[in-house]
Amino acid sequence: MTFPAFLFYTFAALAVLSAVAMLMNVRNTVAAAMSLVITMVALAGIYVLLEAHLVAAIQIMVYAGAIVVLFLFVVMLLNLRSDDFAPPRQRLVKLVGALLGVFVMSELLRAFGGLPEFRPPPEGFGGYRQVGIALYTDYVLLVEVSSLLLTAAIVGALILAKRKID
Amino acid sequence: MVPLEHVIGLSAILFTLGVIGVAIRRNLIVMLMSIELMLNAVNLAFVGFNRVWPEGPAGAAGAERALDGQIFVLMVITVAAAEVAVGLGILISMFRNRDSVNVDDVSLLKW
Amino acid sequence: MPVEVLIKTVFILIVVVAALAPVITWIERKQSAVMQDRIGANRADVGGITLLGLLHPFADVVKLLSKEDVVPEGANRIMHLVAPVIAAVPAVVAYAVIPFGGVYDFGGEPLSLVVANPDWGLLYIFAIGAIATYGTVIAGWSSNNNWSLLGGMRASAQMISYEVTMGLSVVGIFMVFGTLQLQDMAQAQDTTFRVFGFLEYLGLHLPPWLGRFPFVLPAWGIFLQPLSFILFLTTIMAENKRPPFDMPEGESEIIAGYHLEYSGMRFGLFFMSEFIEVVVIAGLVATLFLGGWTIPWISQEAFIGAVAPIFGVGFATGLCLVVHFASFMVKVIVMIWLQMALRWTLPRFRYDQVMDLCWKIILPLSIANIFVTGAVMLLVRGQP
Amino acid sequence: MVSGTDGETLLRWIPLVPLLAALLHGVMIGVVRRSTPRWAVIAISCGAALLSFVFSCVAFFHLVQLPPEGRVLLDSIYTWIGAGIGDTRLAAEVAFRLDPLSAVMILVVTGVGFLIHVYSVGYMDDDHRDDRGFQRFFCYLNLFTFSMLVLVLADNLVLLFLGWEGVGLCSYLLIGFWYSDRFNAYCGSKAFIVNRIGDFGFLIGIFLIFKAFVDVGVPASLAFADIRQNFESISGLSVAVPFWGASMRLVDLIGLCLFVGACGKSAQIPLYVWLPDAMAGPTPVSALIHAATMVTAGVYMVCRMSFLFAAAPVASAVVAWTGAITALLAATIAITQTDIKKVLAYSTVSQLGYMFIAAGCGGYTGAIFHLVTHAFFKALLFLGAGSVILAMHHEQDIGKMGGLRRKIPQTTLVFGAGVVAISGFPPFSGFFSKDEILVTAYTAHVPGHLWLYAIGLFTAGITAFYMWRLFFLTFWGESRVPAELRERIREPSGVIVNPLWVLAVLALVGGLIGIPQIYGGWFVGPDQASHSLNNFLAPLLPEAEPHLLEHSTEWLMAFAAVGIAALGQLAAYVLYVRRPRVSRWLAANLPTYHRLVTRKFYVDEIYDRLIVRPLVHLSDAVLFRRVDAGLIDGLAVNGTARGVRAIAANGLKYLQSGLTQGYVFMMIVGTLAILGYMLG
Repeated sequence: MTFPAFLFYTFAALAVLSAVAMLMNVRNTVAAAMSLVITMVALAGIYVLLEAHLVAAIQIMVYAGAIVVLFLFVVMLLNLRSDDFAPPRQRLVKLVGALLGVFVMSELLRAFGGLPEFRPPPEGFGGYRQVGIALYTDYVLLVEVSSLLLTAAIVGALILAKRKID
Repeated sequence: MVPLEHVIGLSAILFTLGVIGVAIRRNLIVMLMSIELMLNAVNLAFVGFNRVWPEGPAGAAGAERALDGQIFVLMVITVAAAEVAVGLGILISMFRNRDSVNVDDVSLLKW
Repeated sequence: MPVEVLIKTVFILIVVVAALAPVITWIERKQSAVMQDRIGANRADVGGITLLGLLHPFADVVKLLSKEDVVPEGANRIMHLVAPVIAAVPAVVAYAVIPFGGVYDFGGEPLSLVVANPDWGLLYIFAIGAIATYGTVIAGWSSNNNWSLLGGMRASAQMISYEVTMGLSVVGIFMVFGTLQLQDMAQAQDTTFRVFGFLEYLGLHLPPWLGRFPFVLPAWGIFLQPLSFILFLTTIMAENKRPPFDMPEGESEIIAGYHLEYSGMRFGLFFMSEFIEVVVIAGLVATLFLGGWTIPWISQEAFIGAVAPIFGVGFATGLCLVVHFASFMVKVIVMIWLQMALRWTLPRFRYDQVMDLCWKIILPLSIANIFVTGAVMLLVRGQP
Repeated sequence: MVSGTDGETLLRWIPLVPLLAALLHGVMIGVVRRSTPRWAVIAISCGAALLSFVFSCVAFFHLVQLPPEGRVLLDSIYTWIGAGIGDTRLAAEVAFRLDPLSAVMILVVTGVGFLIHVYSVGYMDDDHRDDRGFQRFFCYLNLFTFSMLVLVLADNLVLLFLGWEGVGLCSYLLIGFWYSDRFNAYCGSKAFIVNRIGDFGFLIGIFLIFKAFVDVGVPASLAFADIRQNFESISGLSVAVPFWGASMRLVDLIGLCLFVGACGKSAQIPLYVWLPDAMAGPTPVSALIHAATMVTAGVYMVCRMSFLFAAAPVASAVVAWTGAITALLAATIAITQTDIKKVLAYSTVSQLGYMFIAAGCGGYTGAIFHLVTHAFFKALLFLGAGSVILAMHHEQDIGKMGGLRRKIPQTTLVFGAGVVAISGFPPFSGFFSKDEILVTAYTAHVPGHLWLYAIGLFTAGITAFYMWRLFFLTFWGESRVPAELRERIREPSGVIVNPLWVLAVLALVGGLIGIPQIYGGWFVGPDQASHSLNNFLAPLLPEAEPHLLEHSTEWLMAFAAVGIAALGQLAAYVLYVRRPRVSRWLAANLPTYHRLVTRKFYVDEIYDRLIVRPLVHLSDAVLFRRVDAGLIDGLAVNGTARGVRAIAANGLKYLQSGLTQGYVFMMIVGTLAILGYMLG
């Protein structure tokens, strides 16, 4: 069990546990958000192990650093206290959900097999330099379009959330 | 280091958890979070597969194509950011109209 | 490999956390006092020796440790306890990337005086900065107090927006040095450049005297990217919620802001994290803009070359190491001094002014800077 | 056929002038809306008629100067229809052709047309209303002249059909001129519909010709010259008749179709019912359209396609026999009619029957000759009847007339000339043209041609009888005019009577242009066999071979025709002047026959019950109610709508519950299904 493998499994366990915590945590939404952060940081760790350094950094900066903070921001803005589970009917849904989950998971797992082994990656793989080059040579259009998307999202959010001062 | 099956397995588990989250929880915020979780699971799968085929499927053109997976992950993150922004916008306007973030309260298909 | 890392980490911890942080508390009090023509803290004494107040930090630490740790009623207990830790850890961890010395070869593999030199060095610091945001947010929210909630909200808004501008403002440096790894940047700043050198590219023949002392500057970030220096400094101080930008504390409006309900050592932790952050900023700015451990005008080879014939190479490298570390510490102290000076000279910003400054002034400026740098580099080197 | 001198731009002006006049009237009525002064209307329309008559004469003289073989003037303006490519290309140009046949026709049309224009100025004058009816009438009249001239001058079948339709339209407009009276409107639409049925057959004929040419691979152009040229190639084709099983020569089929069109237009047996009802229109209309020009269109078309009918014995036989039967039937009905215009209408139908007998027997020149003479005396008779009606202040029933010769002497004289001409007394036109037809019938190769001759002769007798009956009942005997009307009868004004005098002269003299050789045709050359009109038309209708009779039989037949005419006149004189009681006795004890004939053999009623009522029933009850309303609206349109609504109401409604959870659940199930399918 090499050190990276050990690291991977710890991160994996951490991610799964915090994800479950997020689901189960009914009383405190902020706690749920924090567990989401933990999942994301754990995933970032796994990305580093999978030689995706830039992605890991961006994951932390954008996902963990900004998006979940946005969640927290909204939670605080609206001062949402706690949430409770639905009445018994929801129990049924919960049960169905769990069953569903198991089925989905089994379906996904069953589908895999015969995946190739890991091979040492080419030099500088996943580093910011290569990704930068790829981003601005092959995927320039992608970058431009995503900038457009982001602007649209900003405008959308603004309009939705702005108080109607008219 | 770790056989790819495990990485993809983890991604599957996380995805399923996300799906369950969305299915069960009635609080819109948690649902949005679960969606983020699902997106993260997908990102993980992308990175995993990209790690395994650095030169892209069946020797795609040139090395720099090797990073398809990771670039796609960046795009997913962008989309996720946009989605959260709009989602929270909706949430705020919903809260302002219904005074609750519970999804079942907005089942009238109109404000 | 881990052994070497271990030594360096211990070394960093001692130098920065143990030594500098407490000293900074003293510096802050003393400097502001001297600036305002008063004596400043000098009461704390050990057996009558006051050492100009240097003992004050230890007094503080003892005081905080002995204070009772109050958790407000109705607050979310776990969150309340965890918040200061989330705030402090990133500050300390950030130092791992900052090089406090050059790369020396004492036989065998080279010794690089930096704890870790990952490929994406600077991004690591930004990522850590992102995590630090949670400390304040959680603190603000979990202490079940409206003012602290407000403080937390303000802090998170400010930190998020400044994160963006921090990243953008430093892009100029990336372009000039072409790398993200701080150690490489430091080495890149070890040389000098002729101020009017760029005229050559316009086809003018420069007279030889332009190459000598008054017109040759060390290739430091500050000279290559002056605008980037100013912008980065402002954003990183805002990120750290230092005085000109310290709305989250904002004594006058919301009392102590997010750490209102904290007392005892957890309050100490918050303060300690802030001061460690000051040192990190100083180190970072020094490395990026003041050439890190380099000695102005004298590159490492030149130094070793000069000293080696007299005392032998091994000693020369050792001396060089010491001198580099010394120059790095000098720069850090200068930066700390600058930050403290800024604290007591600039009035506090209003909240909307902070946000305006970030989005409407720094952001456009940094983007413009990027374009200008790109253009110049294209002109000068023919390829970005 | 020698291609004539092209670019004779004068031809286009003949039809264009009346068109411009009609357009002007149309604009004044439709756009300007203010009533134009009466003299302006008269000037425009009569001027147009006169101008086009003058142009026709000029063109006629141009034509005559040409050598007999090359007597063709062409004037093509532009390509109207250019469809298809390669050999299936159909190019129908707007092109006018003047050759002897059309020359005769345009002279008749414009000449008689002009006279009728002048007459109608007077006729329409007294009963014109202040609304723009007066101008509207002349607009239609000019439009009619234009269409007739286009029909006659057309260089190809397509343009001819255009004229054909135009004429039909104008007849509808003019018959239903006093549309405020429902019966007039009904008669107008009846005329139009029956004509349309005929046009349907005509169209099929044109299509068959075109298809035949395409099948054979000859470049399909419907110009008469081209058809005549490439005619041999399609004469051999034969086609299987679907129901009959027997195969029939294509040419015969085309001939029959074209003849159906002719029947529609020239009111022959199956489709003649519209003509008597067309009398509902003003009298000048009846004179121009239903005597002189339109009805002759059918005969003209048959003569224009004479090379086709000559090569189609079956079709010609059918033409001849239909003509004969129509002549006989119409004549018998005319005997018992009491309305002055109805009598003349039936006499027109029977005279047309005569023309078709001639055409059927191959005597195309005879047909055209009778057409010309008939145009003169029938127009005269109609206008005469018009002036009688005017005098009697719109009283048309001859039962209420009698002894008018003292009140309106001029009309009596003129009307008498017409009656004499039509009944065929020697020096006048009727005798020559009718005799010509009887000779053709006698010598024709059509099966049963002797019977044709007998019917022709007998009908000539009946014609004389009913014409003289009409004459005696209106002008002779004691006057049965109701008291208050008696004093107010007076001769109509000069504008009406003068054209009558001109027509009377034409009717009497008209016969001279075609005097058979036996009477020493006055401008007959030594070698030409028969009368001038024949050799004038000869180059165009080569199939009309000269008579084979020696002179003695011709003299004999002439005497027989005159004798029977005199017999008819005597019988009419005895019955209606000497002993009016006898006719009443006859009517009394032969009730069934009398009622049968007066009721026009119940033909209208039969048509109505056999065709009209079932058709209406079919279209209304069956087609509309069941198919359109029931099937299409009911099932297809509303049915689907109801179906969709049902599906949505019961099924889809539950899908849109508004519960986000529900949606999520459905999404998951969906993805799972796909996943399962993809991976399974």
